[in-house]
Amino acid sequence: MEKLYASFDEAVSDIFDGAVVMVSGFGGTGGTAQKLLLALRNHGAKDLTIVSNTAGLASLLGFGTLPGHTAIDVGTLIDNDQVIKVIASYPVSPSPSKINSFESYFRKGKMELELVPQGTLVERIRAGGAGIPAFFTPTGVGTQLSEGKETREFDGKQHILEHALKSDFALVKGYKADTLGNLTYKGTSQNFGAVMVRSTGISIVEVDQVVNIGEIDPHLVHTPALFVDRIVTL
Amino acid sequence: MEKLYASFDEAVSDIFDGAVVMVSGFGGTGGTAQKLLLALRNHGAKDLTIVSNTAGLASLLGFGTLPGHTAIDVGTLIDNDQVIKVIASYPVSPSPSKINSFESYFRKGKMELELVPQGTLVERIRAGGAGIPAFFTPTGVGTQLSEGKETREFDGKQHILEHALKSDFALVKGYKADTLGNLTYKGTSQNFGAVMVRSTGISIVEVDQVVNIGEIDPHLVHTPALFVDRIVTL
Amino acid sequence: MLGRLPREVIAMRVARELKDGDVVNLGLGIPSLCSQYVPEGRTVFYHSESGVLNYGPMAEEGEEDDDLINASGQFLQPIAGMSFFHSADAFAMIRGGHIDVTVLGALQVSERGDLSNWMLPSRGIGNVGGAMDLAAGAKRVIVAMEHIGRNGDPKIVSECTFPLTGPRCVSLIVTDIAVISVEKEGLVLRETAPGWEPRDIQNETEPQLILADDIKEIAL
Amino acid sequence: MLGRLPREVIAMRVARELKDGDVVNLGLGIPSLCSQYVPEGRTVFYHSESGVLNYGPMAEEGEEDDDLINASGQFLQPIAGMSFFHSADAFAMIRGGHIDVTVLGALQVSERGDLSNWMLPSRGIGNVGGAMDLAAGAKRVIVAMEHIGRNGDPKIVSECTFPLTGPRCVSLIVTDIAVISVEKEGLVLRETAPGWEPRDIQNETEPQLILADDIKEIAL
Repeated sequence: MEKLYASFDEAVSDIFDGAVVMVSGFGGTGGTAQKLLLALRNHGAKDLTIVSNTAGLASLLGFGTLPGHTAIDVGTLIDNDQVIKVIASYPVSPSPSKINSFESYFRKGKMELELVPQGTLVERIRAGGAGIPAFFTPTGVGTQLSEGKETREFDGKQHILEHALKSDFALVKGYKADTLGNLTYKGTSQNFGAVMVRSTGISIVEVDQVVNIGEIDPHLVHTPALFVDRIVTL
Repeated sequence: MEKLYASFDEAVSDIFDGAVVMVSGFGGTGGTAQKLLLALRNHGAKDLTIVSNTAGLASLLGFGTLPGHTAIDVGTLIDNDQVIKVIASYPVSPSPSKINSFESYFRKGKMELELVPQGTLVERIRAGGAGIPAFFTPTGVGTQLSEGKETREFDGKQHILEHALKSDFALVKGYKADTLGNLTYKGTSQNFGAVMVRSTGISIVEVDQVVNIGEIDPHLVHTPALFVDRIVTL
Repeated sequence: MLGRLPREVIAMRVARELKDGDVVNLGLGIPSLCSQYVPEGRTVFYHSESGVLNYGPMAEEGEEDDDLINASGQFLQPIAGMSFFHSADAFAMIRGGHIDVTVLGALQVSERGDLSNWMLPSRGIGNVGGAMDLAAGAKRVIVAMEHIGRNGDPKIVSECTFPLTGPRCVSLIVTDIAVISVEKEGLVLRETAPGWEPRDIQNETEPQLILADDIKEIAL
Repeated sequence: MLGRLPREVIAMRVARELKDGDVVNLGLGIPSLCSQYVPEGRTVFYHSESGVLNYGPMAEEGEEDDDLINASGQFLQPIAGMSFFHSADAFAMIRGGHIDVTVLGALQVSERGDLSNWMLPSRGIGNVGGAMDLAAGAKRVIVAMEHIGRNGDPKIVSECTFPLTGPRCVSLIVTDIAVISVEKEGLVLRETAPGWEPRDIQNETEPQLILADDIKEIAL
């Protein structure tokens, strides 16, 4: 029942080799669980499959990163040779002249990529947490990302069948949590994290602040406590 | 651009005969747009298809209604002979000895019913607003409510295909709105309304209070302004 | 005539099944009583389809708020640590496997754990509500009910004759005379009400019961 | 040599397409400039995939907040009337048809309105981001781009040779020399940059352009 963990290291200590790990964040430092990612790098679990919007933009390019700050993101795990596959919508640097670690590994044939349109990616994660094994979507129809996928017409428009996405762990950045696990996020940092906590075996949430039960307005809870397994803060 | 309407009557004046109308609320008075329902009764549009969790429990049985209060709900429209079809999860009185107007009409063959499990009902509404034309769900498999539906196995478990649900209008009860249409709800009164505003042609929202832009914390907005077409308050 | 356990005692026995930290959804009737009997030292979070997690007891007279109800339309007390959400999220929790235990009433439960609880065929129309979602989505479905119907018919049957809520979903049946678990090999009689012999319980049960090696008297 | 309109002017022309009350999603590059040129008296709500509706201009230096970014990772200013939401809701808005207009950059647009804007085949890998969702879900897709590529190749082509973002999704193309609408019968040249004759524009366009009856000079 106790969800509050004493350290980031302890909170990630059972992430096993070969695990599927969802990583929150849009790509910048906001909404990215940087201390949990650092702990996972130190922990060293290998052969991870990462589900994440990007495959390392902040650590390389400063995407969404405050001037003068260094960022920890999925790139940190890739640099440390812990990742074998990435499921993402925005895996590489927008500039072909400044490539990220993911792309280097990919070019060497040492990394698998499942490229997914951003809205399909998050809807697949949402489906994984909502007991919906598959759904039809118009996104990607007629493109190379729909190759081999089942197609069906609804209302005169083609759609493709997409499948739910789940994970063993999710590393998520929140803003404030109470000790039961009720969670709020700040600004645009709900993004993928608020969905990933729902579709994972164990959700591990890094927050700026842990407060007493009752200190979060029940109308303001973005993630109800049942989706949160572990909470850790500095 | 102006979303604020001067009267309940004006806000529902273009609801046409034969329209599909979603009605918010779990079944009690909380979350039910009672003044809009009354205006629609007075307006008199006929042959309506109603999408709603119940088909009139508060007005008959006092379900979720404060002691000593009378309730306006879908039953009010049915009593006035405006409804030809109901899509609901909880259409009749739990007590066979005290039947609601819906059931009387139904028994006379004057009313069509599409009975849908509650979670499937709201997921179909959510899908309608999210551009998902159809999805697979485990709910209802092996029951009479899945008869004739496409079945498919995922992860060794049977699922059925369910289709999105949309409407011409939604009558929704909120708590507070700003003049842009940002909306909050109180307590358990988000229920169906917060989903219906997303999947309807025109959403009409009855609120307790209209506030200035900026008075609702952007983290607390339950329904972003783009889902709200009309706002009306006493 | 052998004594039957009152509804409160059925609820007490079911409450023992709830573990610390469980997220629990309670149906109408006997199930709704369970929350009063959770053993001390265990914290249970109640979920309602109306869009609330971790709600308090029923509201006192004069304190009712129609914006704070459960799925039966009853008024709840607010408590610290609650959260509110819309119905799509409420049912994503159920369908997505985030509810540890649901306790439901039943009209019939079959030998295989099939559940019928939403419609009396004689009425020809019924309320499905959230029952099918709970039957399909909750990690564990416990049925709490009287062992036989008012007319004396067994409610634990070889094959449900009433419309199904869900096939093979029930894992435990707690009645006013017995505790029976649904296993691959069939229904296993685990506990009996004081004074009741297994054969007495079999007499009120349509399918053949398998007797557990260590049948006990129902304890609270 | 004929003069080409600067990026800012392309953005100004696109901005004229935005109506009062429109919900608008702006892509990277020229599209992102449009917000500065919305005609007075019109209120436009900006949506970003990062999870915000109705955001303010770019943040000033020293005022950046990494919890308030757009889909390009740029820092935004807060404004009254904003709202925040998670990515599943952000894309439900897009896919569900709640975005009135999206303005996107393009590598190629075909005669039928097919759009290619996410991958250069020469690189062999690309970022799809939210582009396919916007192409499939927004009510109206406007492309804002230079008329020809840096190497002089036409970007308005008979058939896209680069990987598609979406088929038949573009309705208007605004470039540095022309405004072209995509119609059932083909591409219709509506407006030209000052000094440009239709034949000059045709020279830089692969498919045959249909000339509108009332071709005008691009006005702002």
